[in-house]
Amino acid sequence: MTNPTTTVLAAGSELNEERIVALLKRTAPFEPLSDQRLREVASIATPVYLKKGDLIYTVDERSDDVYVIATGTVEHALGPSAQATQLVKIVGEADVIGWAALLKNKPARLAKTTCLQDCEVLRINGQHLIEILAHDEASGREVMTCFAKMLMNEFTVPAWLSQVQELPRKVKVGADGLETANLTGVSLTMFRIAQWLKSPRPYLMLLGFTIFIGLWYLLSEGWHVWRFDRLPGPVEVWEEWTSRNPVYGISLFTPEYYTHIWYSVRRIAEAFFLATLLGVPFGLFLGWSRKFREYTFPIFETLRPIPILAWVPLAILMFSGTETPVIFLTTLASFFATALNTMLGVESIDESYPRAASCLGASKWQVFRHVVIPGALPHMFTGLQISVGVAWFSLVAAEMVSGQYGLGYLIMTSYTMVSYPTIIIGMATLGIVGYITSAMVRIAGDQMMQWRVRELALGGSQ
Amino acid sequence: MNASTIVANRPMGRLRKSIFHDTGSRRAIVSLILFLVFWEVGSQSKAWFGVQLPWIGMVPAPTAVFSAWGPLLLDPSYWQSWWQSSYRVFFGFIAAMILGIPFGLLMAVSKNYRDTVFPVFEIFRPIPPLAWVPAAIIFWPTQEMSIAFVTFYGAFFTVVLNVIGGARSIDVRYFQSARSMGANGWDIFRRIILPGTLPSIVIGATVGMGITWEVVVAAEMISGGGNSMGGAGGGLGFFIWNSYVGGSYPQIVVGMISIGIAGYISSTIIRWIGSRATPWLRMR
Amino acid sequence: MNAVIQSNAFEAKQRERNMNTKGTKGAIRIEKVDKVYDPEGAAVKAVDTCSLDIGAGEICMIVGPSGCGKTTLLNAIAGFHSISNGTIYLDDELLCGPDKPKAEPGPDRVVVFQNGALFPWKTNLENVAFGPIMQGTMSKKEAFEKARDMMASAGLNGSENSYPGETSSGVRRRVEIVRALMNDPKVLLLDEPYRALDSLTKSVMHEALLDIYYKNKVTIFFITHDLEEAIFLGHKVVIMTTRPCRPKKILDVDIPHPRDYNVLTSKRFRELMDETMEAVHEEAMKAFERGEKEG
Amino acid sequence: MSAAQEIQKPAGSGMQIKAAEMTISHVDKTYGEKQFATEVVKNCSFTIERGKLTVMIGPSGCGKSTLIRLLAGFEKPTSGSISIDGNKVTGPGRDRLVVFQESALFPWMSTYDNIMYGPKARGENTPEMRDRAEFLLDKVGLQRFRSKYPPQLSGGMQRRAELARAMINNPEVMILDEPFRGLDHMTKELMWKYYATLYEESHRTNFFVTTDIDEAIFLADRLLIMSNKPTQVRAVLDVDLPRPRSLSNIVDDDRANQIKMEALAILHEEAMRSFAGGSKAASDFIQAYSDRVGKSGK
Repeated sequence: MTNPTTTVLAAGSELNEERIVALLKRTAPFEPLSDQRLREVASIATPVYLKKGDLIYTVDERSDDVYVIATGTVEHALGPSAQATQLVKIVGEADVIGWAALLKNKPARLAKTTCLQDCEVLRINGQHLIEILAHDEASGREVMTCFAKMLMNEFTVPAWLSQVQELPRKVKVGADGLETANLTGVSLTMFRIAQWLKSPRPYLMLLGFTIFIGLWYLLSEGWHVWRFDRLPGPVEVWEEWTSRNPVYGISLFTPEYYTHIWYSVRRIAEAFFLATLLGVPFGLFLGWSRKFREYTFPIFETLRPIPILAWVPLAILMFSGTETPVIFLTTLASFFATALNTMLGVESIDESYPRAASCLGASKWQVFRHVVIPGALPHMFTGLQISVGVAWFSLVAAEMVSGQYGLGYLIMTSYTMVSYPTIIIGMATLGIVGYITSAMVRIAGDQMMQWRVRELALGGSQ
Repeated sequence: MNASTIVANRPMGRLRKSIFHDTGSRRAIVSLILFLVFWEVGSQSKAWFGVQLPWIGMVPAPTAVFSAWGPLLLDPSYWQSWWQSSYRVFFGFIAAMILGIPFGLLMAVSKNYRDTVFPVFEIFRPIPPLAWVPAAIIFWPTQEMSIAFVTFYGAFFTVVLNVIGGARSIDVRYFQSARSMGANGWDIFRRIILPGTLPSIVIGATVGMGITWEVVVAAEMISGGGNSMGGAGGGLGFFIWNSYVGGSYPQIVVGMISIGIAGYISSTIIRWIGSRATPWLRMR
Repeated sequence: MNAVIQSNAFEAKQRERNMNTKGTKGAIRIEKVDKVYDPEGAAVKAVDTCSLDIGAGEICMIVGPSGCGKTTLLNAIAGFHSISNGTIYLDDELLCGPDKPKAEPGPDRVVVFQNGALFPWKTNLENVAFGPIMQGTMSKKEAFEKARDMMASAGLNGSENSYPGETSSGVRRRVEIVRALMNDPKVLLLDEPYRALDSLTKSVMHEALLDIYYKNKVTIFFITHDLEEAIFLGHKVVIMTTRPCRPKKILDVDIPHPRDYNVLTSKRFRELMDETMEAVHEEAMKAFERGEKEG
Repeated sequence: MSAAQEIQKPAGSGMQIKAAEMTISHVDKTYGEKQFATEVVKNCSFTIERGKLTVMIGPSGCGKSTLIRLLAGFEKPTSGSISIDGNKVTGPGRDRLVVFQESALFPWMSTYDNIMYGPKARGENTPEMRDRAEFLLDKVGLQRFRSKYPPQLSGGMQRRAELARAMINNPEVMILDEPFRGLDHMTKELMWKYYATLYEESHRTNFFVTTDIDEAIFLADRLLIMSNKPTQVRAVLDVDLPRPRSLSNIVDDDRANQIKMEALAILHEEAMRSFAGGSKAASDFIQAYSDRVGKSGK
């Protein structure tokens, strides 16, 4: 792109070939070139004269040319996306700017350059320059080396992975050089959706659901196949679920439906919170301290094989009321899963991490705080996900046996009241709510383990 | 001391080692005894000190449990409960393996099949197995069959997910080397996919076994307890529930411990079979 | 941009000045060290009456087949393992001996691990600043500032805010060495740090290590099984016997520092390679054959 | 393949060695579509000569593994053709055999079963094949470990078993993708000797990929030096050192050192060339390289 503010004067200007060669000789990257090569370079250089305040180029323009400053000073301000060590600097005589033109992928301009005085600048086409350098491999290589070094010194790796969402147009600058990243968040997502729609997957998925619901319909409502006719069909369930005036009393429009959901979710939240609060530290200590493990793990292992439901009568005996036993059972189930996985997490930490920490002078407690806890996080979150699943499992069972309200209770009472469509509604609701809770745990885990997410993202993209 | 003395001291070393090893088991014994003592004191707090401790105070004491257990050992109906539960677990588990393994392998092998079936499979997964109990009772003609169904359902998902995960984690180089040595599809399935998935199947089976016991106990309590199916045919879950309803509280704990033992034995068996089936994982 | 070139020239001069003076601290004396492993009573001797003197500021390369017990020696110096017999001194201070079989791990002897032990949950900068913050010798701010400076001088600016998992393995290794140097250690213990790198990257890493060494002059205890690497880097190459490990041959490499890659094809280098190759291969062969028996 | 020539028949193996020639002409390989496309191999042409050991060397991450998948027929090139003795390669076949990076022995089979896998899979579990397996077990010194599972073998032994597993199928072309990567340096050197002996006895067509210049020079008859992504052949060097070679001779030999310098020069240049868009390893390299330029006072 041409810059409207630059003015190219006619030939016969003050910057003649001799001066250009002399200038290039003083310019750092061109030093290794022989006089003859310099002359060749000079022949493709166009002198440009600029006024104070003129713009040479600005961010995001196409980069075709390299500039060598002959006289005057230029302010070189890198755009915020460049993640440079130094954002603004002043360059002067015999300095080179705009070397992005020499890079393989021709990234867009990263900086805005403004003349601080009236300047004389040489414009050199990057492509032509590389062609000249290619003639002379040895010194050409040195020129490129010098450019490479300048690059390395000036840029830092941007946190582009974490910025995928915010930055609509970002430029990846890294240890591996420069490249334009047209893989912005939005376009990448669009691309993936397009790819997905092109693949047979969504249609097969649709087919799967069609077959499932079709079979269900035909078996129960269509053909009234033996025994299947006792089950409520999809149409009946759907009508009941979305009815403003449900036959059996439970639908999307009855407050009772939400009371049941609320009860179950609240119990899960309480139990999960309690289990995490107790299970994570317990698991950490189990993994960290051998003595602690030897004393407590046998009891833990003796109690663990007893199915949670077998605790029901005991729980009713131990705790008064109907609410506490349910919470106790659910907590117990989650606690075992959380504690066990946290312990495995601690055990999975490579022994060189605590060693490295201790030889860097960390005390035992610091090792625990800075190595053991973060190192166990991945397993811990796997444990928490399992723990949510187990919590739902035991909650439903506990609600069915004792307790009032809640989805398990709803399913069981619907059975005794012979309101069969409500059973299916309850089951479907359980599925949805259960899925949401475990997704929430997963998201929380990703939030806490940015390092892992970024590592995996990189592994996936390369 | 020099090197030779150390080497000569080997028996001593071994002895020290074994004592050292013992600290682990000694601590385990100490902690278990402490646990029992604490439990006993807690349960007897009212009788001994006149003050009933919260929670633990309501639990039958270990001595009461053991004295209740004694006569039960001679009672055939107790053993019948064992038999009932084990029988259900066994059939539910076997059914889950027989249906789950081919189902999972099919999903792992055929992409189209997986894309069609897996989403449907996924929407079923978050529904806890026990939520199926009423629907199962409605559908199946006998209660026994509905319990069997729920048991099967509990283990099925774990088995299938492990089979898929295992088959898909097989190193692609194994397929490539097999193909470049001239193997056909069937041979790859038989000699690469099947053994390659076996370790995951074993893991799935061990976890599935645990779930099966959970489900069986719950199903027995819900259906046997809710319905008055009654009698000794109810299994260990019903045994516990029945003891609760009948007020013989120490028997509840006997039932719990029995189920714990049963679960432990069955998972040990699975693990043993698993390690026989995958000898290459037993290194050295 | 001329400044870049100038500062390089300046650094080069600085380096030359440093070249003649080795460091003054970090001499290690190992005297008749034994180590017997005793798993389930079956005594396995890993190190056998091993004596070795490493001068202050020396690069000492330990060469031996894998599993020969080199790492055991390193672990004893670092304080991760106890020794069964003998003594180890650091600058005439007892590290471990008959009354104190296990040394305390500390920031004066920092280890760079075989597979790398940068904490994946901390950014590179946090990793580098870890030591001083833990020891409480610097405030967080100071530590980060120093870490940034040190990384910049090792050519690592740009990767400060990335997590180790995001950077290339070559960069990770350099960050790890910088993390060690942050603590101003007397001794740097390197346990086959470049094993997993491909040979091109490895050659780059060698020069980077020498660069860092010329600036810092710490004693380097470097374990490897690559003879070329050993001769290229070391002042002294110690060839170990296969298990139990004991010095078989000690070679002084009289190629002057600073070295660069031209050394590899120089005559003297080849002579030294020749001189030692046989000894190394003898041991490698022994280990190789025994590896079969152990299997 | 009919055009394959019979080169020689080593005593005792009972195998007729066939060696084929592969031609790769103007091969391109692109992954992804439109603006997301990455060109991994571009206009790549070379021949793997009959009965010779061709070694390909290039910086890691330069797309060598892609090329191997193309040669083996696991993937198809975007354009261009690959042929073996004039027949176009359309998929994997038993005429070409790949030995993979690290070990790809089936962990669930004993050493013997692994070696016999190929014949069994093709339904050729004949006495002749079993004899051949015994012969190869002896050859690689694993007779005593025939019933061990791969995880029970040391790294060096696994690689030897893998070589035997490949050779029993009597491939016309053997393709080895950094087979000794991950071994420690000393074991690696011993494996070179093992491998070189196996090659010298049979003179199959071998195609060997590596990143290690010493390995390349020790083994190669011909050395292909690859450019960075997109992969192309940068240079072909003939390694005309006498066989059998020994390591100490190679270190001493002036000719070997000359080849090494030549190859290194090209590789360095290659790393230079790719600094803008290349691999991380290459950019590391650049940095040190440019440091060196600064150091020597320029």
